[in-house]
Amino acid sequence: MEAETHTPQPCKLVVIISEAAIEQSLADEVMQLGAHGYTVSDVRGQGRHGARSALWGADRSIRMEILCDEETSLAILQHAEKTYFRHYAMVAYVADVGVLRPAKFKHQR
Amino acid sequence: MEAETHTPQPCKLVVIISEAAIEQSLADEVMQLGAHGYTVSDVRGQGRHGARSALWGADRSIRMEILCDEETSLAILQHAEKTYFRHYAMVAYVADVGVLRPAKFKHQR
Amino acid sequence: MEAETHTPQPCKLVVIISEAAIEQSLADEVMQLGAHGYTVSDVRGQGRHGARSALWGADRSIRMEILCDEETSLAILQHAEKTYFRHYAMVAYVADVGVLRPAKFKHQR
Amino acid sequence: MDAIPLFFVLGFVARLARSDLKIPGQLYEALSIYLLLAIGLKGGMELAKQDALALLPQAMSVLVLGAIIPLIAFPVLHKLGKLDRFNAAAIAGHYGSVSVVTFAVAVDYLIARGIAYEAYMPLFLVLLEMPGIAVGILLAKMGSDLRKVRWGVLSHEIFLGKSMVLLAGGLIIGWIAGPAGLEPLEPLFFDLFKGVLCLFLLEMGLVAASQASALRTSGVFLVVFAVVMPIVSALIGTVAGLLIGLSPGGTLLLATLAASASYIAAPAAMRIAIPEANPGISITAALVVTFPFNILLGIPLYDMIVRFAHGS
Amino acid sequence: MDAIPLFFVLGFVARLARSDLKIPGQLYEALSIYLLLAIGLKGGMELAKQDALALLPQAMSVLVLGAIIPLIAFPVLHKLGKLDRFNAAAIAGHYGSVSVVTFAVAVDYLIARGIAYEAYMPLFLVLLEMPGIAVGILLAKMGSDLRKVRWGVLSHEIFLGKSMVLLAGGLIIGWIAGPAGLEPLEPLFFDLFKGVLCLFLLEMGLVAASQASALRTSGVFLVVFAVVMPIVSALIGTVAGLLIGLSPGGTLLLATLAASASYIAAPAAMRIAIPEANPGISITAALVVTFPFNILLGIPLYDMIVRFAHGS
Amino acid sequence: MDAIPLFFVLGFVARLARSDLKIPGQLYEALSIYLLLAIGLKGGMELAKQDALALLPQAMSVLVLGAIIPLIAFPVLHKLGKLDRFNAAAIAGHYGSVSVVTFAVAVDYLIARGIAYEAYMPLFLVLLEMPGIAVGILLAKMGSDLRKVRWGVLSHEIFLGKSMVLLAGGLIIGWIAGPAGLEPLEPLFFDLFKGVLCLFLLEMGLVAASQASALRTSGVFLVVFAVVMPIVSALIGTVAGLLIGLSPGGTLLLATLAASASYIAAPAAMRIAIPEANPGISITAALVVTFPFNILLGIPLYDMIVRFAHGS
Ligand SMILES: Nc1ncnc2c1ncn2[C@@H]1O[C@H](COP(=O)(O)O)[C@@H](O)[C@H]1O
Ligand SMILES: Nc1ncnc2c1ncn2[C@@H]1O[C@H](COP(=O)(O)O)[C@@H](O)[C@H]1O
Ligand SMILES: Nc1ncnc2c1ncn2[C@@H]1O[C@H](COP(=O)(O)O)[C@@H](O)[C@H]1O
Ligand code: NA
Ligand code: NA
Ligand code: NA
Repeated sequence: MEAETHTPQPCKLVVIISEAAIEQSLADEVMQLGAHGYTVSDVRGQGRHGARSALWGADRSIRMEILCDEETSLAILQHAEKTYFRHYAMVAYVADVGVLRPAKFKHQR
Repeated sequence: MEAETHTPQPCKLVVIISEAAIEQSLADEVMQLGAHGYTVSDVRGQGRHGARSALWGADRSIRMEILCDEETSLAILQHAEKTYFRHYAMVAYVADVGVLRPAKFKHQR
Repeated sequence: MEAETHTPQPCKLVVIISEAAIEQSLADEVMQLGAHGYTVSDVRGQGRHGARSALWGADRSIRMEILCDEETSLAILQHAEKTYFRHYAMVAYVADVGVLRPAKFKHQR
Repeated sequence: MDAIPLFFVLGFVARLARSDLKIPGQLYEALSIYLLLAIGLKGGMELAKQDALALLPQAMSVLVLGAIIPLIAFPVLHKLGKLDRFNAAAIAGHYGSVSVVTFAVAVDYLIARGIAYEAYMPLFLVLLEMPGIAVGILLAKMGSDLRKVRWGVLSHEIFLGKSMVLLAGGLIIGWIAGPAGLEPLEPLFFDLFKGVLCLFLLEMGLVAASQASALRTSGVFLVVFAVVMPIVSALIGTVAGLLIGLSPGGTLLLATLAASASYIAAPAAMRIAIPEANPGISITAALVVTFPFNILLGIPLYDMIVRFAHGS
Repeated sequence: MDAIPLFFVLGFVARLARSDLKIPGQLYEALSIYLLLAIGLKGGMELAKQDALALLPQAMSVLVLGAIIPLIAFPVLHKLGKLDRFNAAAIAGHYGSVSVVTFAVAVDYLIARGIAYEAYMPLFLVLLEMPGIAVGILLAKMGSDLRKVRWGVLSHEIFLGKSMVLLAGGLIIGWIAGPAGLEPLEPLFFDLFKGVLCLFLLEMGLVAASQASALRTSGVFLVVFAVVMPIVSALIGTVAGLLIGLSPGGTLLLATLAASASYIAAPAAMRIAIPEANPGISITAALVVTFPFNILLGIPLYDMIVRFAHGS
Repeated sequence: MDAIPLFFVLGFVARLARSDLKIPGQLYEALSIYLLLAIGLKGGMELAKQDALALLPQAMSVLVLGAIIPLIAFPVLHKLGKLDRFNAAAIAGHYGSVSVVTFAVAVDYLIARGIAYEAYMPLFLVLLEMPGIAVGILLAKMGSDLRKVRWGVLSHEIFLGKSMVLLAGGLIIGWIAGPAGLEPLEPLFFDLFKGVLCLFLLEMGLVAASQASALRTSGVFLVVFAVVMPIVSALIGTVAGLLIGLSPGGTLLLATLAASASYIAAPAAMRIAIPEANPGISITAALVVTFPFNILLGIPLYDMIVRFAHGS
């Protein structure tokens, strides 16, 4: 059973913005690294690799956000860095947020 | 008149990710609980209820974000928990952010 | 060469939600103010200016998020306030996040 | 061979093979708006050629048919299937309502074989959309305090859901405009119909396959139900068709409507009206089992039943 | 009865009844791209059959017509309606420009009644798109320091807005390709036109109803303006049609163009060019009042006016 | 004049002029799903009329053709162009694969001139889609430890990419359903084809122009390559067409297929399979230079070559 509280408990939010081509692999890997879920939306933007305007297939970007515990958040960031930063258009960041049911996002190791 | 400042003042950001079916009711309730606005985008994702890939109608998810004061943020989180967590695919979190015109997001009680 | 670390370093995230009509100018200005990139998604919502349901052209809204250093974040917020808050439907906020490669988001002045 | 079911198979296989083929969400919505409107318009146009009043008795009987099916399905699901009241009621509602695409495939089946049918059948499709859903919801609420039920919200969901608005709206426009008024719309709404139907079936194949893994956890009962229930409903529909004096073609369409389960209007309404029901269960039954069963095997089977009943 | 206005009514009623029917955003964009291109192509094809040079005097007159209307509307809005300079100018610009869909409905009105018209009328539609917007912007800027105005940005917005590019681009392609070159495109761009128009009107009904609540706050003046201004413009358009020697059918189209108010190109341009103007006001007037007025009552009324003026 | 290339020009110019015209992303996807399916269906329908076995030798030769082109392109890019192994291999793969839209434009070129061609040519289009990509990937991996390569992922990417599934799926459905089964789908998939192609070319013009700035940094070598390589490939394709006994029309189509470079299937596959390659380079070459070159100048040029080769 999940422990539920009525004030928000600390949790990490990882956000990764990258090429749509890697959505599926990224999702699989994030789950493997201990996340229990993720949310994806379609975005466009600009960065070091120039404009990605989502005008057509190869030009689409996605934004993935993952609520998880701190350990998982670091694992995800480091995995993304190692695997994708070099060859793919990508940015990633982590933020501190609060959730009502922190157990839902904790990795059982 | 709103008080305006030139450095960001603290404010809460609530984010709720859930099934598209409840977008309208959620929006109505959020406003009733004291928020002055909200922003919605279409997302897809995975969680405890399995994959929600937005492939078709019943499978679509939304992400709603609400800037509000702390009291309202707690009210929204608790309302969401009470009303939807049991039967709907949903996650929610709250974050600390800064805004230039905090009065815009404050609930007059 | 960028300095890379394996623990997240502080960085600012600015988020601006406004009318789709100003997407292009906003993007240009954000880059001019020192950001090195931005990400845009299509959203709908409600606020002081009433509902913006993205039902049709004039009714569409966008959400732009920008990772940058603190100075740039303030410059962007203040520019948005000065230029758009008066006549356009808009909200903006700033959050503290962590990134692995902070140099990527720092403005060289 | 008829191309329509092949598109379903293509989508199904592509997804099982984990292809990245996807129908963009808004294209899916555009296709369903088109199909619902087109079927409504077609029915309305035929209605304009009829004496609408004369259809009233038939129409009433069809409404009753739509209410009976979930009343049969519910106890089976609840007692035999050991599903809780909410899930049993929700599934019963799906099977009481109808699948627009299954109907379109059956119409195509008749046209391809040159079998005549009452051209105003889409009227019955529109009529059958709601009562099943309404009865399903009532069944779910019977346990709870009926005064607490938000009837306004529920009837709004049933009568003003977008499927209903497009079907009924199309029907009324077609009726008012009549064949002459619709003529300039034919290239879009009638000539392209079957092609668009194929695209929609491609998408349905993708969706069905993406839900197929739920079969493993859903249990044998549900699968058996999702095959046997349509046959039972088709029998009832056949009887109803005979009673109200439909032609063999019309009877087959009514039997198919009875046999079909909704996976567009019903899931949307049920999600709001019966939040306690797990949408995965009803969609697996209606879309993963019953829908392909109907378009691949059911329709020919019901055709045999109807022929037998009509003694031809 | 003609089906087109019925789709508008369906959308309007569905939305007022708070149905969840929605036209997905990208479908809306797809429909407008289609309509603009199709009208441009049609016009260009007809232009290819003409001596284009001979149309020059008519074309010039039409440009003047487009500039006159906002000059009439502006003082009415500013002085009589007590709207500030920015809002008055923005609304005037909307009424100086034209509504592509209203034009299409008027063309359909003529075809349904077998009334002939100059087939190159879409050229005038293209020509009337811009000058009204330009004059509206100029009126707004007259108070401020003209040297500070970013003319480059403004003219970019006017001449390179997507409506303009699609209309003018279609016109030029149609002109160059000619009837023979366009023949293979007919099934898409011409045969489906009216059906797509219906879908667009369904969407316009939804949008108009979603803005309708703004009527309550907009005041009586605006509503009266949004009904009277089109009639005045139609009269001016009728006179212009007579002066440049159009047939009764062509005159009706020109009157309708004059009477119509833009709600696609103008709002986009105005939002950038006159940020001080509240877009809600002009859209309420143009879309919630003038547009349905024109397609439901205006066109028949202008037809009567034109017949009277042509003495037939 | 033919309208098709004009739509490309319209898109290209509109974007260069910084118009805000955009084809919404999901419309782009809808258009490509349509085009791929339609071409597959068309080819399958023609295949149903043939003795498919008799085509086997031709089909094998075409597969070889698809493998040869990247083997020629790779050393040129790597040695002459000084591109690293990854980029050279990725670009070679793009040129080994084919452009569906270029093929469609060439078919249209033949139809407009009344030149006959083997109606089963879309089969070769389907066959040519993959081998070039596969060879490109192999070339990239040759340097690295071949045991570390994830062959499963790669072959999945190649055979189950959505272009392949739609093309091959359409082909198989068309084959099974045959001309009679496809007849009701003709209004959507065949009659509208050319119109939809125009919309797609409008979009391609927009995309090409948006990538055009990359030309400045890409260097002269790449531009020269992107013009010369298609001509070389067209020559090889012409020889292949002669060898396998195609008609002049069929030979032109095969030459055009050889000359064309993929910008839908290949970029998607390469991005996964060769992440080290900069996608900007191959897309600039394939889409900004080769694609317009082919549809504006290449096809007529290859026509001359083929006529010469066929001695007519
Ligand atoms: N400073 C930034 N702020 C927000 N989003 C960014 C930023 N830089 C890059 N992005 C996003 O990340 C994608 C890839 O970035 P890059 O690898 O820098 O090209 C871009 O297309 C943007 O969508
Ligand atoms: N850990 C997570 N991080 C980010 N999004 C999540 C997470 N878990 C669930 N979600 C999102 O919330 C939706 C509902 O979650 P659930 O109720 O766990 O199925 C999913 O479809 C995801 O879009
Ligand atoms: N309190 C809020 N929380 C989140 N989003 C908001 C809020 N207020 C406004 N917005 C968004 O910002 C847009 C413009 O806001 P406004 O200028 O208040 O009309 C709205 O359409 C919403 O998308
Ligand atoms: Na049923
Ligand atoms: Na006007
Ligand atoms: Na090639």
